[in-house]
Amino acid sequence: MSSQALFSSLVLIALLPLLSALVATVIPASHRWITPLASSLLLALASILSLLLSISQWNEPTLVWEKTWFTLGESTVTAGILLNNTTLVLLSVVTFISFMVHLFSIGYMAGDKGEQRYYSILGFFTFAMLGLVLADNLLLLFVFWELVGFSSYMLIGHWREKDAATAAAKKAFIINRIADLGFIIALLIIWGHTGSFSLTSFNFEEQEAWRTGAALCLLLAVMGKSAQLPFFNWLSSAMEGPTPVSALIHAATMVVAGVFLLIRVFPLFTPLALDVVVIIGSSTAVLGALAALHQFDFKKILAYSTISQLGLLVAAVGTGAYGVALLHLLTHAFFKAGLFLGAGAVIHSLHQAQHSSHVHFDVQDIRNLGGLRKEMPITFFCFSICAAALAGLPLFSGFQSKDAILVSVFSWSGDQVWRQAFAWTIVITSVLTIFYTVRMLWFVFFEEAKKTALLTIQEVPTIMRIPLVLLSLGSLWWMVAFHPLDFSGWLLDSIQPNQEHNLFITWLSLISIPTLTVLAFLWFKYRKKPTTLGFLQEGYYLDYLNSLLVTKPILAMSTVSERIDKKGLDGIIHGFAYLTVGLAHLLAWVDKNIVDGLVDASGRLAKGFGSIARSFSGGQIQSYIFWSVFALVISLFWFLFY
Amino acid sequence: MTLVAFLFYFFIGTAALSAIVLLFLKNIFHAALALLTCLLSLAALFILLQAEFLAVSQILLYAGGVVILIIFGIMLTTKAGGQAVPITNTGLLPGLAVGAGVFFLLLFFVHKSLFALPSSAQETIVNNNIERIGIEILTDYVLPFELAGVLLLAVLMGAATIAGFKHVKN
Amino acid sequence: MHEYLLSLLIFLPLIGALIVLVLPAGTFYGRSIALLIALLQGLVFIFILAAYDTSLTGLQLAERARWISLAMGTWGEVRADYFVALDGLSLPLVGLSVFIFIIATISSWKVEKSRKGYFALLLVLNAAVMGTFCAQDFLLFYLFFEFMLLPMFFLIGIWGGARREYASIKFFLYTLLGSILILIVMIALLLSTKSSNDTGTVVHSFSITDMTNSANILSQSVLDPQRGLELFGISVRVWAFIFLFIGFGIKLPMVPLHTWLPDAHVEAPTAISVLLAALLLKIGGYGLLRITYPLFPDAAMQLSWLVALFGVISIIYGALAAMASKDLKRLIAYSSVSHMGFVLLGVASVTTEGAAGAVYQMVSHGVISAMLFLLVGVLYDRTHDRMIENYSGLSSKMPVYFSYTLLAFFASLGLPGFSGFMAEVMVFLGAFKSNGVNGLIHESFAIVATLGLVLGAAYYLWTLQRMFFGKYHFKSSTENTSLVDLDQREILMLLPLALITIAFGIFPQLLLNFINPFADSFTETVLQTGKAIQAIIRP
Amino acid sequence: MLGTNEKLEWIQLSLKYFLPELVLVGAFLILLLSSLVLNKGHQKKSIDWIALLLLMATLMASVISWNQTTANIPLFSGMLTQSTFAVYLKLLFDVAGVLTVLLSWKAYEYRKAEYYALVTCALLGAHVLVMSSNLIMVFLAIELISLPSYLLTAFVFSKKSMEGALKYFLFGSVASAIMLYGMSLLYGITHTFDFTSEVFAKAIYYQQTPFFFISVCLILAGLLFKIASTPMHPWAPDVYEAAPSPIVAFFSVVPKLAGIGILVLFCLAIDLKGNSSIRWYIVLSLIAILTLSIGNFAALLQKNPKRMMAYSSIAQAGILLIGAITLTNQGLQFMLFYATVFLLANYLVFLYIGHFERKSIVDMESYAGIGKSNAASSILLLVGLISLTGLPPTAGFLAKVFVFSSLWNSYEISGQGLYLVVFVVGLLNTVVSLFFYLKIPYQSFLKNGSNTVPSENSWGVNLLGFLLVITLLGLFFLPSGLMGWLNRITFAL
Amino acid sequence: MSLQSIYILSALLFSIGLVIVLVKRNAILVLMGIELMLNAANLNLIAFNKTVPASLDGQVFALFVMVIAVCETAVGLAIILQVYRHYHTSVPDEINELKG
Repeated sequence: MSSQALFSSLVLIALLPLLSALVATVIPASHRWITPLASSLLLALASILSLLLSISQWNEPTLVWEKTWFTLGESTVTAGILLNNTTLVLLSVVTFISFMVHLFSIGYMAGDKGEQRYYSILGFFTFAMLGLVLADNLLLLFVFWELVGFSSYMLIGHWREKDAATAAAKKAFIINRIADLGFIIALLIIWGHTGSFSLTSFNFEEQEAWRTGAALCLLLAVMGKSAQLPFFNWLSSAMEGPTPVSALIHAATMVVAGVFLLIRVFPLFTPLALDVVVIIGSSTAVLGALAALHQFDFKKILAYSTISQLGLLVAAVGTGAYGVALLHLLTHAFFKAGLFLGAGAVIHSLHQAQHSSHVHFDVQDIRNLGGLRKEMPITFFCFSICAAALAGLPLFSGFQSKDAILVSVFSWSGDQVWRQAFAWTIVITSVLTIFYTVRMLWFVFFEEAKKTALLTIQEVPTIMRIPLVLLSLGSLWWMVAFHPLDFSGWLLDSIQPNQEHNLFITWLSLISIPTLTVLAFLWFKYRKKPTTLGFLQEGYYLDYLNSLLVTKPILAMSTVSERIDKKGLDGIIHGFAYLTVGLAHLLAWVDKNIVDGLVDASGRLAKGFGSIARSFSGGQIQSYIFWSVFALVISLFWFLFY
Repeated sequence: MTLVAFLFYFFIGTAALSAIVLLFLKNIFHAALALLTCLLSLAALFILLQAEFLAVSQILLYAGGVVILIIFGIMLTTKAGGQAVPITNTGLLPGLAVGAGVFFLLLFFVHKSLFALPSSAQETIVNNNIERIGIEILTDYVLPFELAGVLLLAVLMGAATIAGFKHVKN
Repeated sequence: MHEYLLSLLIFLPLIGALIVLVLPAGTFYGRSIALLIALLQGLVFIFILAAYDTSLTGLQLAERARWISLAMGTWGEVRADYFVALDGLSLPLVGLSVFIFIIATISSWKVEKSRKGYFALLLVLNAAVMGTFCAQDFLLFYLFFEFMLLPMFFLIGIWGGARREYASIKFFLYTLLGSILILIVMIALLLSTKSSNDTGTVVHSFSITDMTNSANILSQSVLDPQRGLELFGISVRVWAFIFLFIGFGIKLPMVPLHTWLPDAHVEAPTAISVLLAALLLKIGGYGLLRITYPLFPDAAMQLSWLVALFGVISIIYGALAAMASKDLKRLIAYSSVSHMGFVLLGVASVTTEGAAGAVYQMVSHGVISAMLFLLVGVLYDRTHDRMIENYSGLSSKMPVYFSYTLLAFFASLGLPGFSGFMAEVMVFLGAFKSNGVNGLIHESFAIVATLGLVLGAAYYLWTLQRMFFGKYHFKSSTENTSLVDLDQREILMLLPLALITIAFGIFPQLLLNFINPFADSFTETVLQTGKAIQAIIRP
Repeated sequence: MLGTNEKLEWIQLSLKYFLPELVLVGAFLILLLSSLVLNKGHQKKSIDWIALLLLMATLMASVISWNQTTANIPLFSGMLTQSTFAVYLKLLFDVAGVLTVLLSWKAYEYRKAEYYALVTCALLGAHVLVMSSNLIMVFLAIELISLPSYLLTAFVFSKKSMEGALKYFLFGSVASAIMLYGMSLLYGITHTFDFTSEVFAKAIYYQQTPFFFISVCLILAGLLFKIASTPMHPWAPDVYEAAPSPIVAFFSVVPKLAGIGILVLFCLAIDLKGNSSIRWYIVLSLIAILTLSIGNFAALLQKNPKRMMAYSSIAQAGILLIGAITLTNQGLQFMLFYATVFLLANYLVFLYIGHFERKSIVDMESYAGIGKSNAASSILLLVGLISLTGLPPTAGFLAKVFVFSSLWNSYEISGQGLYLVVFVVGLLNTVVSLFFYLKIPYQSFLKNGSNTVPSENSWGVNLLGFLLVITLLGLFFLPSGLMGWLNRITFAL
Repeated sequence: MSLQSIYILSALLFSIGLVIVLVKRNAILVLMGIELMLNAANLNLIAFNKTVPASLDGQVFALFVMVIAVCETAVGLAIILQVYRHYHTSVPDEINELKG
């Protein structure tokens, strides 16, 4: 394939979803049934194209195309595409999952008022995400980084009449925006010290402090986008959006953009910065897992699970094993998308059932569910496969990638105690993962039916089953390597070859994970009653903290500043002027309120001054003469004696 | 002390005294008389200062013109048949203070300055002042003289117009 | 033809104003003529673009004619020229003006009250704005600068809202105060500089080009750095810089001199708000770049941190005040304060990025704020209510309107893909780089200023949530049926603006082609001259 | 010492240069006579024409003498000096005279001939005042202006008008008495009244004493009364409110400019070409800046347009004084430029104030809404007010720029901080002044009037207004012509 | 016969005239005060003329002052009469319809 053709096809892949967005926008409402089909078709095309491209370009040397975007004085900023194996993996994952989600949405979103808008933004999101993946420099990457944030905002708030949804959308965008300040500042540092936005070479000329600073700032952005501590509460709120969106954006693709960014700019990170990355990642992982264990909302369990898994990814990058992170990113994308779509299928079916039976309860609360394995066997089957992958059972992709993470973490920790402590948090996270996965499965599918018993539940339509099946297939071991216990298969070796292996860990997990799973099943089967801890359920009260530390002070400041504007600012100028003229006017001033406006101020000031000037204009001619002569005499005295 | 010197100080005294009296008189007719006294004393001083023509003019113009006009004015603006309204003061203290200030200013610096006041007046050699004044007025001062004429004409005409306006609406 | 393009641009609207005045009142000719003139200006501008050579630095398309030439005995000669020309700073702003005036004329289409006077004033304002951006002679600049005041005063004062009189007088007084400060410095400059090409007698020229050249400062004049005159312990040159800074800062407007702006905007009719925000504010930034910095580079280098500080304060303070605003138009007015703070920051950095970013921000804010004010106008036309709290769930009632609002809000809060983002990034780059390159302002200014982005997102999204999302509800005495979606005329105004802000967001080179040479030469001149003069002061 | 014959010859020679004044005296006499002859109703109308022709003739004569004057010529035994400076001011006075006649057209019919005669007399006084080089002439000329002015104030013949006249008279008499006393003291120091002479200069050079200072200040007080400048300004608002509008326009220009003219000459004399040890510029600067500020601030409170214009003219006197304090050739030329513009703009404003007054629009509030009914008049009035404020594109702006440039130049030469303070404060006063100058346009354009004023046929007024506006705009765009004239003027004593 | 005593007299007359002008509540008396001030000046002029024997400038000036004093009085009285007709008083304080 010639370079030009390659470039063109990459651009085509990126533009196909945009075309889909356009199509969705321009199709008249009378023909809205075309929209889902056309969009899915275009995405299928993109997905196939990228798969083919990935296969043909796999393990080829890195390719870069760049064109001048704009010039600033003597410096030039380019825009272009960077193509290597990482790009190809993400390209395929994004297009494929997006295609799956489109397919699923055909059923899920059927009959929704804003269906066209939905597809349009879904297409736009995919385009932006592809742009992010392909971008060859930090500025361009940032552009798409923000655009995916925007799409996320639009999709979370898709149901505009739902106040919780729009509030969640706003929250997501603003929290991301705060974290993105880090990105901008990193851009500034990098531009200021290297004079370019290049993703590959960072020529800091011995200014390691700035380099670390830039890395940490980028990390801040990653913490926002990938929902790391302390920013992760937006992700659980984001579950207010349609479930396919959660699958695509808040599980498989957008949230991992942060990890992708870390992988891309890995050379920037100094050892110190990497240590911080591990600390953030592993803390998030364990806290997320703990919170997931205490949720009752179906989607929120998955959301906290995502947070926890993202923590693992970040921690993996921090240990230096960015290839491992990419590996887990890939597997996680499949099984988490599968889980979300499974959850979506359940919610969809229950909604449909509620419609026909007029029994209403919260279908996302797992305490209301149960026993669905009989009514929805296919969904149950696919969901279980993905859940197994999440829990890390052998023969599923999750086992291999998590194994790789554990290995790399322990190899990173070496003999240092504090590092080992963080390595053990990863282990704890894995254990917790098993427990919350089982808990979820148990409540939804195994336990005897509670409120769901009142409904006649049907399996989802075929069009929604296809993605489920395909994604569960993608959650099996062969996604990683043909050897079900070896993580360094076709993928890892092409990204970061020669990864260390640790058979002890592999074997240990091989034995312990199934054991723990069984134990978990038993635990949930014979537990007394569902317990939860408030602070875990509420996501560590991060929302309250947020409101206490950020929102409230800002609102207070804004009120203050507006009040300053309306009363104080002009009042200060006013008062200052008054003081210079004389105390007498202050008395007149106190009478009236200090109102807005320099005009008022100057007007009143002038009146004060004027009334002195006028005080000898009372209409009595002798007092006129008196004042004039008086002034004359006084000034003569002044001139002569002073 | 010669007679001339005596007269000199005498008239200074009368002028000053009548002026001071003027300040405190309550009756406006008496005030006019005090003014007349003052003006006539000044005329006498003019003679002693060898300005005979001025002295004559002073008597004619001031005593004969201004004071008469003023007395007419008093009569016209005082209610007929009634007792003259006593004159009161307004803001006496500040007024006096300003007056005192002016007086102080005018006197304080005389001694300090190099003001070339001879201690006694020089005897003027020229005797015929009146003739000289006549010549000067028609040569050097012909222009002010003529302009004064124009001014007199304008003022008489204007004053007549104003004073003669009868159409008063109340 | 070529030589008179700029004059044509400036005088066309004046001719139009005369025609409008001559035509009988009460007809619809006024607005047609105004639109015709605006479109003709568009045509002229296309010719200007064709004739303009982007590869050159400096002034182009210059027209110069002797205007005032007074022999002043011992002073020599005082000379003012009719000198108009364009460079990379003027051209984008002139283009913006031409474009915005077309939009504003369309937006005024439904003005009912004394239409004749309105369009005549609009055309006069048009001429003044064009003149201000084209003039290269200080006196001519000042003439046009002041000439904007009166039409604006009447446009706000006659066609404005409930408190229009208060607002118009406040506007007028503030701006006049600024212009007097500028006048003070203008007189100082006139007498302290000479023309480059005088023979024998000293020629005091008003030409800005001549004044910029530090070789033209007369020795022993008040502004002569070697003489080093001081007032209250501060060098007179620094005073002059401060005066100019305040003068243009009022126009910009910069916190704390901004309080005229919200009032003027709230009371002004839609089209006038558009002009005010899109064009008149730009004159502040234009003045800083054209006059304040190049003419007093030494003082600029001393005080750039102060300029940047005020920039940052404006950014943060404007955003905070916007957040607390209950009136939608007031909110947007404050957002203008915030956005114009970026111009200050960019200029203060004296780097290519910063200067280019400042110009870019001016154009970008011109387009975006025009859109925002038009959108507020659309709503106000229908309901006569601008209070945010009275609305909710508008997106379902007016979907097209919602889409444009969404676009405008996101453009304004600096979403990539829109021009505002490009401008802000350039400003940040410049401000951050400055310390390393020329040591004028510290990195922390840029870093603190980025907070403005978050606050911007916060108040816009909050507004969206309050007004457009949720269940539809409109609390007012007016009939709800009046809430219809955009009509074609309104789309005709909004669509081009939207397209332009996207185009400039994706293809910044479109604009940077013009700006780059200017930004380069600006930075170089200010830094070199500034250093040279400082070397004289502190040998 | 000259003999009598030589003196008579000198008088004969002087008459040649005295043509405008002779014409004025002639005009005065003709008007007096016509008041006796033309006293029937229909004949009265011709008096306007007669006055116009006579004052035009004076203007012509002044133009002629402008053309024949190049250097200073002493006249009438040194009583007067014919100089380019004086002749230029006389030109201004004559223009003002003609405009006064035009403004009075078809109004104030009672005793019109006497009215014009008094105007002519005051004009004569102004003419003589600016030519004076002798304190006797100064005193006489001031009285020639003052006494007719007192009488003219009363020419509305109303209660208020009489009150105004009385106030004007009392204040004026006291001021002239004070000035006269100052002159008598100065005579004691210098032994001469000719303040342009060597003797005078020598005497004061050795007498830089407080006594001398007091005497000069007393004289200045009298002059400041004519200029209506602080501290001798309080009479102005009452008198302006009381007097007929054309006469107010006349008062605000002619006596003021004449006063400024003689003030400049007198200050040049006592300044001794900068050799004086008393720094007069400090005194003048303080007076100027106080006048400007007090005038502007007090004007803010006024509700009557004429009172407002009184304070405005006080403030304008401040700017004229700022032009004068530098006492340099350049500064004074610019001061004259300002004076010219001020004259035109002021007459323009009073043209319309008078015009509206006749439609019984007297208060500021009653101007509400006339921007619609009388659009042309209101716009022309607006230009006048803008010019007084000193904003482009009117000549007022350029004039202000010129005046303040000369101040800046003085600062440049001397480095005196006081100049810079005056400079900044003076210019900032413009902002204040805008506030009240805009009051009338604010009412007429922005307010909706309840009373609808009939837009009667006022093309005559508007034509005159338009001509004045054109001149004001023309002087902004093409100031070179006027400045060329002004450049001919020298300021040697 | 010292001229200084004349000078002191003149200063006294001037001051008294001024005080009368400022404090007396009668327009005609104010007029008298003004006359007093003018006379004070005249006295000075004539006295100082003694020190310049060759010239009569001071005396001539004094003459003109007298003429003008008469003119002023005439004008003043004419106005006072008219004011009296309108206001029925000649107390300046009470004539104050014109004020700011």
